[in-house]
Formats: sequence, C-alpha cells, structure tokens
Amino acid sequence: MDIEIRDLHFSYESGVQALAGVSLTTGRGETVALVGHNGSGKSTLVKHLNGLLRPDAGEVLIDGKPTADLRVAQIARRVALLFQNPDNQICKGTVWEETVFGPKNLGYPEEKIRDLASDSLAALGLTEMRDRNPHDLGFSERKRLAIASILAMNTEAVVLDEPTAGLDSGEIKLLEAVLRGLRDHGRTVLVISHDMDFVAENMTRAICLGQGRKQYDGGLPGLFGDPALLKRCGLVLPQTVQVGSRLGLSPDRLTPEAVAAGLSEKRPSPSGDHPATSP
Amino acid sequence: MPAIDIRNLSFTHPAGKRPALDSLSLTIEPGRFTAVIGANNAGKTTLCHALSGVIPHLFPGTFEGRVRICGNDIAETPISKLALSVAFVMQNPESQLSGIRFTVRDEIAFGLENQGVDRPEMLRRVDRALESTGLADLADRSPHHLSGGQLQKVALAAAIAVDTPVLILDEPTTFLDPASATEIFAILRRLKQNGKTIVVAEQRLDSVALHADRVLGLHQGRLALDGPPEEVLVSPALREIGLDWTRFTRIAALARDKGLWQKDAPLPATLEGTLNGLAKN
Amino acid sequence: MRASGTTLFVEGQSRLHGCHPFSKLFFIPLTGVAAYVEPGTVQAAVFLIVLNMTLAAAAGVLPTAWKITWRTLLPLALFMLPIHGFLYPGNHTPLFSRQGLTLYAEGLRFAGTILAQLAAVLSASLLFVLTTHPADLIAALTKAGWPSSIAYLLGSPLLMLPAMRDRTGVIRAAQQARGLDSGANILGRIRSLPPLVAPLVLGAFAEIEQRAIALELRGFHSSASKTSLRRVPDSTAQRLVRRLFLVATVFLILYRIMI
Amino acid sequence: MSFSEQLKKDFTTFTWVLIAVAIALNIVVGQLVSLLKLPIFLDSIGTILVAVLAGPWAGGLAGLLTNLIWGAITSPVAAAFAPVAMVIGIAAGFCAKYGLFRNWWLVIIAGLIITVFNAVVAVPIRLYMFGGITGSGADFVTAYMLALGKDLFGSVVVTVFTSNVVDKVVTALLVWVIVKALPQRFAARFPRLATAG
Repeated sequence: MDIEIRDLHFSYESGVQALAGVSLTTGRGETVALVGHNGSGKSTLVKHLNGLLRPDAGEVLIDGKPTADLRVAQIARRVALLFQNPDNQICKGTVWEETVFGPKNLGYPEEKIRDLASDSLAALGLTEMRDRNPHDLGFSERKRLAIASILAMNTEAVVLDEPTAGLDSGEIKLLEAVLRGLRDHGRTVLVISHDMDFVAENMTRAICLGQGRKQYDGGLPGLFGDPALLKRCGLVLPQTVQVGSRLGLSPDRLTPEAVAAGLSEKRPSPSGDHPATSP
Repeated sequence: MPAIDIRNLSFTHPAGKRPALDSLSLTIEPGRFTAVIGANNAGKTTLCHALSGVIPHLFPGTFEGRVRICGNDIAETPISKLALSVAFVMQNPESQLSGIRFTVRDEIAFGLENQGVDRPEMLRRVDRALESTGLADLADRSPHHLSGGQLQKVALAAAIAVDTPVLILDEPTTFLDPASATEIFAILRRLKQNGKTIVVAEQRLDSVALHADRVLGLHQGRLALDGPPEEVLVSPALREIGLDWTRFTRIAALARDKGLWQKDAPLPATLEGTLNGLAKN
Repeated sequence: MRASGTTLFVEGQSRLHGCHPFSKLFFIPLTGVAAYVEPGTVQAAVFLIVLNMTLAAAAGVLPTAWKITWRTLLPLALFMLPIHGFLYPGNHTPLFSRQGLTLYAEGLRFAGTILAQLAAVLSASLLFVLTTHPADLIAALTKAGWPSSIAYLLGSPLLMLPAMRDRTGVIRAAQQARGLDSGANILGRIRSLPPLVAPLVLGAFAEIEQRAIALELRGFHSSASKTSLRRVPDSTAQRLVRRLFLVATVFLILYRIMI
Repeated sequence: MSFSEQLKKDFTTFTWVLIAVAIALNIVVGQLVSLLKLPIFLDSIGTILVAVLAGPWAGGLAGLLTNLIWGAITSPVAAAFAPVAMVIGIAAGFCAKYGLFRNWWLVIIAGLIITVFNAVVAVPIRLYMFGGITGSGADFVTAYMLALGKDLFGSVVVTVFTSNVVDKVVTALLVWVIVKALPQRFAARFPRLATAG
C-alpha cells in the first residue's frame, strides 16, 4: 500500500504547532522507523495516518485517495495503529475476546476472524493464555496482546508506537519475526522507537522529525553517519555503529555480524599486531 | 553488618502456580551498586518488593525466609519505620507520585513531612535533592506536567531527600528515552559514590555493564547468576536465562571466532572494553 | 505557584488570598443560613451578594466570579422565571396576559428570591474557591489534625484528573483505530461505551496498587507527628473571626427553628 | 502489630486510593458521556463501584467528595448536591451487601432502589434551595407536571425520579459488568466481592 503525506500542517488547540509542513511517501514492503526526540511530532504524524487527527493544511492519501472524507473506522481497515500503553486499549475479559475485537469491528467473516486471531496470538507467544483475563497478565504480556490484537486486523499498513518498551530480549525476538513476516507479505510497517539497536537491525529506512519538520528521510546509514543531525534530534547511535564508527567502519554496518565482517575485511591477517584504528 | 541480608526467601502470589521467588539467599555489602537482571516474570519486581518491605507488608501471598535491611527484619518492622532505611523507585513514573502535592518541591518533601522532619532541615534536604538531580529549575512546576524522565528524577530526588542508606529501583528506565535513562544512571552513580547501597532491576545491559559492581541474574524466581558484570554479562549462561549479550559482547565474540581477539582474553560487555580488546590484538 | 488549572483558583496576592482557608470556608455556611433563614425577604441575600462581590473585587477575582455567577444563574433564571411566573401553584395576582398565558407576581417573586439566595451562597463559595489554592486547604487540614486520608481524597482526584482526561482521549483514539465507530447513531454510541469506559476504569484500577504502595513506603501512615513544607499563615484575629462565624451560623439556625 | 491489624491497615490504604481514583473516574466518565451526547450521566459510576467493592461508607464518601471537588473545578452549585451523591453511594453499598449485585435482574432492582434513595435526598435540596428548578432539560418535566396542576413538591418528585431512573439502572449494570471483569489479583483485595459478585 502507498501512503502519501503532502505538506502536512497541524497545531493543537493549545496553540502548539506540532507539524509545520511534512511530506513523505512510503510504499509496499517498506519498514520505516520514525525517530526524533519527545515532542518532535512523531505521534501527531501517525495519528494523521488513520484520521484520528485531521490536517490544518495539506493532505494524507492512501493509495492515491485522500483520507479527508473517510471516517476513522473506515480507514482502520487499511491502517492499524498501536498505541504505546496497552492498558489504553484492553477492554475485554479474555485474551481471545480482546484479539477478535478489532477484526469483529471491521466486519470480517467469522472463520477469517478465528484464523487471524489464532495466528496473531501464536506469533506473539500467547496461545496458551487465550482464556486468561488480560489484567491478570504481566505488563509485557499485555503489551504483546495489544500487538496481537492490532495484527489480527490484517491491515495493509501497521503503525507501532514504541513496541519494544517493556519487552525483554526474548519477546523482542518474537516481535522481530512478526515484522519480518509483515515485510515478506508486502505490508508497510511504520515504527516509532527510541530503541536504536532495534531500529538498526529491523528497519530499512528512517524518517527523523524535529520541530515539526522532517530532518532526515532515507536509509539508516545516512542517519547514523551524521553526528550533528543525531545530536540535534536527541538520538543515540546503535551499539553496533558506536563500535564501527570508532573503528573507522562505515555506518552501514548495522549488525554485530556486519561489524565483525568489517573488522576482518579491514585486517585480513589476524596475526597483525598493529592497532586497528585510533579512536 | 551487610546492608541487605536475604536468607532462604520464597514468595508465592495468591494466584501463582509457582513461587515468584524460590529459596533465595544472598547478602549485599553497604555501598555496593547491584543490578538485578532477568527476563520478564523472572522475579525481578518481586525481589525489589521484598527488599523494600512491600512484601510481606502490602501484598497477600506466602512469604518464607528472612530479609534484613540494615539489620531490620522487614517482616517484623512496620513499613513506616522501614522507610527510614530503604527507599523504592518504581517502573511507572506517574503512579508513584504522592498524588497530593502540587509542586515538585512539595512532592520531594512529602516523605520528610511524614517523618516529621523540622522545616529548616527539610528545606535544606529538599534543596540538596533538587540540586543533585538537576531539577532546581522545575521546583515550582506541577509534577503532573512533567515528562516521564523528569518524573523519574523527581522520584529519585524524593528518595535522596529522605536520605536512606539503601535505594531500590525497579526498572526505572523502561519507559524513558535513552537520554533520560543515561541521566538516571549518572545520578545513581553519584549516589553510589556518596556511599549509598543501590539495587536496580534493569533490562538495559549496556548501562548495567557500565555502572554495576555486581550482577544478580534471576531465572524463574531462582538466583541463576551472581558475580561482577564483566563475568555475568558475558557468560554463555546469560542466554539460558532468556537474555542476550550486549552487541558489544557479540561483536567481540564474533571477532574472537575470526581470530581477531586475543586468545583467552575475556569478552567485554562495554563499548570501551570492546574497543580496547580489538585494539590490543 | 500555579494550581495548573486543576481548580477554579485564580492566582493573586490579595489579603483574601492570604486568609486562612478555614476562615473563607466558614463564611459559606454563614452566608447560606443568612440568605435562606428568612424566606421571602430578598434584602439579606442582595446585601450578601453586594458584599461578596465587593470582596471579590478587592481580591482581584471579580471578573472570574462575575462570569461563573452568570454562567450558573442565567440558565437557571431562563427556566425558573417563566416556569414559576406562569405555573407557580401559589399564583393569583396576574401581571400580564396574552393568548391565554398569564404571568403572575407571586411566581416571579418566588423565582427572584430563590435566584438571589442562590447568588448569595454561590458568591460566598466562589470567594473560597477562587482565592484558595487546594494545596493550602490540604496543608490546613493536615495542620488541624485531620486524618491524612481525608486530605488525600480531596487532593489526589484533582491531580489525577488531567492525566485521566488525556487518557480518555487516547483510549478513544486507540479504539477508533481498531474500528470502533462511535460517531454513528445513538445505539452505536451506547454500544461504544463499554470499550471506552472499561480501559479507563481497569487501567486506573491497575494503578491503585502502585499508588498505595508508594504512599505506604513514603510513610503516609507513619505515626510520627507530621510537619509541612508549605506554610499556611493564620492569626489570632482570624481564629476569633472563624469562631464568630460559627456562633452566628448556629444562632441563625436556632433562631429559625424557634420562630 | 498482629496480623489482623496489619491486614486492616493494608486494606484501608488500598481503599483510600480506590476512593480517590473513583472520584476522578466519576468526573471524567461524566464528561466523556456528555461528549458522546447520550441521554444519561454515568457520573456516579465510580461511587457505585466503590460501594460494591468497599462497602456503603466508602461509597458514600466517594459520592460526597466527588460533588465537593466538582464544585471546586466547575461551579460550586455541584457541591449543593453532594448529600445526594453520598446517599447514592450508601444505598448502592447496602444493595451490594444484601446480594443485589449477583445477576442482571437483581442489579436492575438495585438501580431502582438507588433511584428511590436518590430522590429522597435530591427532592428537598432541589425544592428548598433551588425552588424546584435546576436549569437543565429535566425542568421541562417539572413545568409539565405543574401545568397538569400538580403541586411543586409532587412535580419535583416526578422530575427527579424520571430523570434518574435510566441513568442509575444503566450505571448499576455497567458496574456489575466491570466488577465481573476485574482481574483475580485485584478481586483478592476485596473480601466483599465474595458476597457481592
């Protein structure tokens, strides 16, 4: 699915201007990280993607069609949006009921709902908990449930706000597998995150917002190779790039494997006794 | 006298199928910075609760064994008296506010007011806490209009003001951005230098590697790992308790596989450790 | 210090702002009793309204007081004057008649009296609300030896409200994003109520445990005699005036019962 | 300190926070519902929840303070009806105590009982302090009854009852649904739930 945003402006009632002319397009199978410091307009931007906020000026097009005349519940069919705190959406008495809530609202046939919900729960490791009361579960389990219930809506685009907050490394691996699956099915994934290690290893493109404007839009190496930009946007380097940059490797080495490969390329002979680089 | 002394501690929640903590025994000497790591549901929060008196005082459940904080048996000491020796900072910055103080300054003073500290002393201690957390500029703001990171600093300042020898923190940085998390750890580091005993449950292993003197790894309520960070965080057993090495460690391990790491040199868990190790080769 | 929009409190440095909260609080029942004690006479009520509005002006809160008074009393007057004017059961002196509808003097007088009495009590309450920072009331209650739990119940809902209001917005957005259509007909709106209310209630309940723990661990129920960073100035004169208010209130009630 | 004393103490801190949360919920849900333009108020949902979970006196306190606080944040007129809100909480608490929050039709009866007690206190306040009129849509009922020749007292009784009955029944039902959905962890804190739910 293609999402296009044209010159989006938005100010809150309080007078705070959150977006001052943002334009971007995303296409099928892209996994895009939306980064920037707190209050940079990230959440405001994604709320425009499914009509929760309406632009003061500019427009949002989904597959070329403006969203202006569509209700949120209609756009929900195409773009699903996960908020940060799972407790702001969990409203049913069991894990299963919670997962089918979205698909039921979208009016899918019953059999499809059952399949989608079981698949989503399985993907997030919640199958055994389907009859439990969500509020008897721990925070990270509720967070996974919220992700599963968004996934079950089977939309062409998925927007996730801080999906890794509160998850441990095992749970993050589940999430990574889910994102890979979405990408392989040509879905568009947009992730707001402060977790640069997660971004580095799972996203293909970054959009950085600051002061309501787009500060950067492009591949991750371009972002991580610009220290001034990172500082201005309050971002830190992923651990892999921290090592790589100090060793003079280019910032396109985003995984430990890539960094290690870079090291051996730099120094094919391991017996050498010179320091690799000076910091 | 150890700051914390745990003997054979077990705790089972009323609806729990297995114990949240299972025959835990350990002592922590005063002035140490101890990190508690583990997957979700490994028992980190329950341990923090047991170290601050929340268990057994405020949670129903089966409590066995003995926990002493600065010599006080927590099961036998009223919680208001325990508050003199241990302060607790929770994961969620917002729900740990007193809820009845309208400014940051008054919020920080809340614990002192409850202890009956006289006003001049209170002012001194509140100012010092504001200073050491960098909150002086926000002193007259409403705590309910602050960001998560700022709120977490308010919670820390409140703990600093009551000046307890022991400080327990339960995943204080989970909901914070990296910059705020770094600031929190910097404050904790200064507190440690001032002689506080600090126990922090934490998922950010890179921060743990930088600041902790000792790391406790929990797995299903049991103490699975215990040692200095440079041992625990690079131990292969870390994966057995559901955690991953930091990427610094992983890079070093891959380098070792490729022969780019000194033979028999230990793996590091910090950026500097990795850089130094690679430089040495 | 700002009350940050939690109550109607208007910041200021006036003498009324500096008065002890109890002094202003005790004035409300006195006004109420004085205005209602002798039904039918408007003079007392009007005198009190003028007095209170003068005090409000002196405290610099007259514009706010004036606005709230109108906002409250205008709808009341719009209903009360015609309903009682036309339909008050005690009506018998017609004032004006047209197309079978007759406006009566008794009904209008009854409505006018009630409105004046209400305005008197309202203005006295506004003096208290507009010039008392909630933190001062809480500090005063604690100092007077009230249980800390009562102070907690008065203060903490005020401070919880903004966050909870924000949460209702987020919950609405989250559920709409999951296809919940709350803009439809009335049946749809009723059906959308549980998915909106349940997360609000359950989410708030989930925090109760942590809030209770935080209070306990910070010695909220410690038996030590508590001190306060915040100072609420009081004086012998004010204490005397408060006692006077109380005696006058009781006297007026007894007077009403006896006569 | 003995175990039972301790338990009692724990219970109260938890209950105090519950009451505070319920007060905020009353106000916020009340505002949410008026935003959705529904013909009910739902502004005693927290009060009734507390009453069911922690008993009549906790419920009464929640109601009383809700209106006092409401008075401080919107207009002091709300404070005049604080006794009404208190009685709603007390009545709901006794309904729960005597097992009326067990199934849906008993809950409807509880809603009716609450409406009756609501009227007992609301009518005198509305009558003597406000002359029977409070400046809301319900005043049309009063006007209609007066036009039919009823006296002021009778008209106000009818008004108060009709304008509250649907709201109180719906609120009671919603509370019943929420209490059923409470997690075990939470329910364990409230021994009263064993008898009420």
